[in-house]
Amino acid sequence: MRIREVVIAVSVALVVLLLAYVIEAGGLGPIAPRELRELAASYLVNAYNPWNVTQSALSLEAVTAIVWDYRGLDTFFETSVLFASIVGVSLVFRGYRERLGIGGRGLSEIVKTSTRVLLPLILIAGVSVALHGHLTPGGGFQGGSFIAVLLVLMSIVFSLDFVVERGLTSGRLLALRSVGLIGVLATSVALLAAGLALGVEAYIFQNVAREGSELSMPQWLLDRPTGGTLIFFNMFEALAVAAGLALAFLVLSLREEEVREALGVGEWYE
Amino acid sequence: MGRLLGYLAVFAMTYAFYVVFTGAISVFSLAIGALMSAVVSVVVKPLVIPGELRASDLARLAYLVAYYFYYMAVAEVRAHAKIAKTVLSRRMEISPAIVEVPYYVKTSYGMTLIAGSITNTPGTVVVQVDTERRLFFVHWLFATTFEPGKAREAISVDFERFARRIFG
Amino acid sequence: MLDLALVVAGLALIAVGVFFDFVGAIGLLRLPNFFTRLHAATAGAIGGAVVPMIGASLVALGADYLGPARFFLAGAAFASSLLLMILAQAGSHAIARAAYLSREAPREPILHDALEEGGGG
Amino acid sequence: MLAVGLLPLFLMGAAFALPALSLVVKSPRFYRAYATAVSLVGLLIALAVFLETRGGKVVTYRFGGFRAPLGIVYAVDALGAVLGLLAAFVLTMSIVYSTWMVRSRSEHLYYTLMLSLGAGSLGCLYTGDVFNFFVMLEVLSLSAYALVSFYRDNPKAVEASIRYAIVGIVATSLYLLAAFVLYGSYGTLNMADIALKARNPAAWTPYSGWVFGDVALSSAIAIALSAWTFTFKAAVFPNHFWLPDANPEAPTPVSALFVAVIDLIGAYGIIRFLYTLFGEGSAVSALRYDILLVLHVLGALSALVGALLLVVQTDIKKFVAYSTISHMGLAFMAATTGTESGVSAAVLQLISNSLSEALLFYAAGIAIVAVGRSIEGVGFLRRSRVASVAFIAGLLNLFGIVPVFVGFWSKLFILMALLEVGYLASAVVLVASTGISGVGYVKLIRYLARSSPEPREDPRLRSLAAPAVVIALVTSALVALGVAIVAAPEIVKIVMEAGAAAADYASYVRAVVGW
Amino acid sequence: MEVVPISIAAAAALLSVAATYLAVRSGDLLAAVVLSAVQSVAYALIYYILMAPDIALVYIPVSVGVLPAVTVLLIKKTERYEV
Amino acid sequence: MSDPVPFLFTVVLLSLVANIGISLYGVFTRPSLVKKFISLTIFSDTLNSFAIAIGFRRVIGSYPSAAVLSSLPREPGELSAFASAAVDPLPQALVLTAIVIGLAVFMFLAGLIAMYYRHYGTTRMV
Amino acid sequence: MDLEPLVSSVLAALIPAYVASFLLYVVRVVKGPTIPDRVLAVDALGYDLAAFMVVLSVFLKSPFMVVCGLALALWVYAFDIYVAKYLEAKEMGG
Repeated sequence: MRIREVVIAVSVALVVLLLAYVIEAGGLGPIAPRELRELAASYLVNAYNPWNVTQSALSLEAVTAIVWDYRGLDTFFETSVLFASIVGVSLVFRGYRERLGIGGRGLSEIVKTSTRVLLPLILIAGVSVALHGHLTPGGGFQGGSFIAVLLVLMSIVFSLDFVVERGLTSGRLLALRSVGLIGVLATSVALLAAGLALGVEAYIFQNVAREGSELSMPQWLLDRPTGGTLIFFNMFEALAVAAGLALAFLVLSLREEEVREALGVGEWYE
Repeated sequence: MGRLLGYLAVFAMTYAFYVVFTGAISVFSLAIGALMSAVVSVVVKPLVIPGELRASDLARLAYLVAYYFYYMAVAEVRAHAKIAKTVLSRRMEISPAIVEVPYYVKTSYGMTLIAGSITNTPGTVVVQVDTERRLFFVHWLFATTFEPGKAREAISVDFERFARRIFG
Repeated sequence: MLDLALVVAGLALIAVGVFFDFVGAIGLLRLPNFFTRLHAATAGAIGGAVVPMIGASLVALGADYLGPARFFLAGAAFASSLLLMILAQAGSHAIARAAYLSREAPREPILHDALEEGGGG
Repeated sequence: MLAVGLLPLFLMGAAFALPALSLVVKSPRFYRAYATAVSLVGLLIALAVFLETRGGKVVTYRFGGFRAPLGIVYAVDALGAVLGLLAAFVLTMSIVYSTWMVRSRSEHLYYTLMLSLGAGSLGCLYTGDVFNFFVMLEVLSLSAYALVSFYRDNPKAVEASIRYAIVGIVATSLYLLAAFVLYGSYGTLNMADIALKARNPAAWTPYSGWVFGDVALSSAIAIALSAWTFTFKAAVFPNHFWLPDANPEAPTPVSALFVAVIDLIGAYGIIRFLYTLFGEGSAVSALRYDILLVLHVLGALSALVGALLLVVQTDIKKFVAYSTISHMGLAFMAATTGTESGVSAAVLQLISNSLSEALLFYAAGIAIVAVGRSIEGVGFLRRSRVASVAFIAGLLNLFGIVPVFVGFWSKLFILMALLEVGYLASAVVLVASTGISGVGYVKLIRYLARSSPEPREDPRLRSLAAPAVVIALVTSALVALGVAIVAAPEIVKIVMEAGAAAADYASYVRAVVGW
Repeated sequence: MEVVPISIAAAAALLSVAATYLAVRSGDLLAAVVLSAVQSVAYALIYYILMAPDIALVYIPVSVGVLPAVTVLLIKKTERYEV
Repeated sequence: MSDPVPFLFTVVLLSLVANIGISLYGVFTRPSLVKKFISLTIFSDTLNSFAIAIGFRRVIGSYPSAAVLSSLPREPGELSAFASAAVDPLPQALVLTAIVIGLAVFMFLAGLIAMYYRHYGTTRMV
Repeated sequence: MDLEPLVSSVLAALIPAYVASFLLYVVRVVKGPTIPDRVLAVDALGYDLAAFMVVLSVFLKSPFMVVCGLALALWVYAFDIYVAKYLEAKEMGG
């Protein structure tokens, strides 16, 4: 095996040297440049631009604007990678059933009580990060992962039994995640459907009025812009991510007794 | 009534945290926050406040603010000065020991407040808690006594006075 | 004037935080075993993190050159400091208890171990 | 055109809905019918897209209504449309076949992953954006990893899936790095924009402006990194190991998708990158011939290695896997000649290879259910006339000496393309690998003539209607293609169009960024 | 003005190299997880200094919150020491 | 040396490149699957950091700002001022996508590794 | 009075001290010797880095960055809990 290691080390070193050379020779442009790529400038100028609505996402935050509007397709399929991964995990562990009474006392009383106090605070922080995604840094995935880690933390601090007893079963998480995903899907084709119904031109992932299509999502809520579809995307994505990650972790952290029950139950080979 | 009060308390805590956290000055933020805090409080209330709540319980929470100032201004300063002096001295004079410290509050929130206060002052850390015999096992860096009663005098008696007023 | 007072007080608190960071770091290096190091880490967490957060929040309240978003900064910093008070104690306690129960870390030097004798579960 | 944009989204949306539906409807029949219906609709849309692109048209769809470098644009030329139609066809066939073959308590999850695999592969073929290609590649790969481990009670399946996943993650990450490098120097992610600026570094396009860094250097490293990914996906020689590992452990319809669709994506990526993006006259033209030559040698090696290893296999699934490696090597040899006729020959070879390898899996699947994966089991196929005829047809097509099949013509075109540029050694490799693999095919036909071990009892064997339909359809597609090449040169025109479209960057760029 | 933050980023980057090296070399997988957490924290600081708050916000939960949970879970379910 | 910033930035970039090498080495040579897993996470994180570093830029006279408008602009001039002071948002958006994709893949890989251990009783895989 | 130079210069003087103490924390992470020691050091490092991020957001005049500090503090705590649970319990879900 020594030869294999040497070969690997040499090829890895070659890749590294090549990359270093490209960086040093300015293949990626000057290092720490003063000017901006023109495309980036277009995004920055257009992310919130009420004077040129057809190119704008009407979001104060450029990253969220790109993530959910200019490159909404990427993000949609990114969500579906997460979806496929969770489907894959439940496929690998299929046949499991969460059972109560296997035991587990969780951590000490002090940690439990502290986590109880933290619970609403982290939840509201996550929701706030998600729903202000078009105004301040953050967005659906960030908020959703806040909530997901909270659920992971709960299942570790209080034990799985406790969480499942309080109604956080995999069935419910699956339902919640489906609501989120279908919400994302519905938001992405909402204006297209409206356009088809009204017989006018419209695009998939359309947000506000574009060239050749006058349809638009509501742009203001009270005294702040909503970024059209962005607030809906953020909301549903947060739901889908939180429920999905929690579901995957729940399945992964099944106790051995539960998993062994699911294994070897005579699935057909070949 | 008691249940509703519980929801209200959770809502108030959540919403207050939200307003401070977002520094909300727009109607949009305040409205969304109110809505979402309501949803959150409905979801988590059974976990945060399992039982019922009386109006007088809420009034006692005002002591929490007073306690915060006392704690930050007095207890922490004293403990920090001591640990800084020890760590930066040439030969560190420490006498580590794990001592029993009894407590007499009844609720788990009161217990956690005391334990948290003990742990958060450098020099004492709660290693283990026995909720049946109502004992903390405290790792004490500058142990002067191994006797439970005296250790309580030295470590937690001030915290407990406040904790009993706040959480009973 | 109030602005200046707030900013100076905030900066002073931040400086205190730096000092306790150092205390925490040096204590973490010098103290002999895990349980004694816990105390230094607490000093690092409370004195080194909570205090400068409050300080930054005061500075932000005073520094009007930051624009209207400074309320956001001040609020979030203060909220973080409050949360950190809860987090730090729970985290220290959890890791101390785990280290004690799993016998992962050596307990010596220790003068008296009530937990061993009292047999707390 | 709306259909282009809707197709991957439609498949993925259908996949989203299936686990949600499974909470309500618990019947496996429903899942099967649902997946079949969805994939049939997908096939129809892909057909519509294909018809739309006839005559060298490039069909585009602007997501969100944004113009090219600002938003993501799907741009489908003849190449993408032909391969997309092929992928959709094989996907549909595999799903129909699965309704007969796959029996599990979690069939809805299986079909969900099948649909997302389809969405990923079609997205790869249709997209006109370098980064979106990465995302779709991950959709495709993750579904593939999960499907390999479908029989998770089989330790080998889990192990194969882990091996495939670990190397696959590294491979796709390298593609990601290539995408970042391209953005760093070109300042854009749109394929057409990059293709334009690789030819003409002084070009200015709306929104993305001028190039930012040293284009030649970064293009070279981007090609090097992405070529690694594509050779991995296409199972070409140094990166071929995953296919014989993963393929046998996956359910048979998934194996068919592996050899027919995932390989296709790898070859498509190479063609797209080396002809449309960095074709002749581009920033890397000095290096391009070296890169092509290296890939050509790898293709030749893989053709030989695949053919040699194929002969000694005793596992029917591994046999087909090595046969795929050999034929993908041939396709690579054709695709790296640097000529349009070479690319056309490669496309024809991809079509022939995908259909016939999938057909071999579909036919052998019946024997695998009845007897097992041993090569002796193919004797069982004599009990079903359709299956045995189809099996022989598939083998002859791969062998490529009978002019009724498309396999003959594809090899002939490859030979012509090789001779056109004077690669005599490669032509010898082509003939040699055909000869060597022919030994294996003849061996397999002889096993077909012998009697098989005693079949086991399996309720699935009572009705063979679904697989028979699938097999008949694929066989007739093979024969129809082969006959059409002789009878109506129309079909050759389609392939030539695809080859021309790959190299015709000008109309691609014009359609997308309007330069 | 910009020297101060960028030199912090450079320090964090060097730190992350050390942490990565030790994490890859360490035979105790749990120690490797802790060291990779140090690497994650260093990267989070780099993201912060390169003015990517969104990335820091998504990276910290993922890389300090979820992935260590999964890895520690894996180590608990399998074995702690790399042979 | 008049301007230390490019040098410091080069240090950052080269450290990231070194991390790519170290983690790739870990992926391919360490026998334990869990160690491969950890190395893979580091590898993908490093690629993402690389992209963020590509998107950084400098501004004369001050430090660049994040790609967030702090208040609603009242005239078009504010937008161009914003564009002249903010960092590149596109790599951040791409990296956001890439991080989530990485997380998804690693979740699934973790499930597979747990299943592997149940079958074989070890996490070694050569 | 102009506050900006005052704040900037004082913070610029304090920041190197912060970085130095972080490096000292890392020494403890590397030295170990036991897992709780390492975790404790990561813990303290994380909290202080969270505070440092808050301070930096004042220094860099970008108020929106402050949320990162909160996130870091929260998830370093979560990391603590994971390792504590690992050491203490038989199963992570128990």
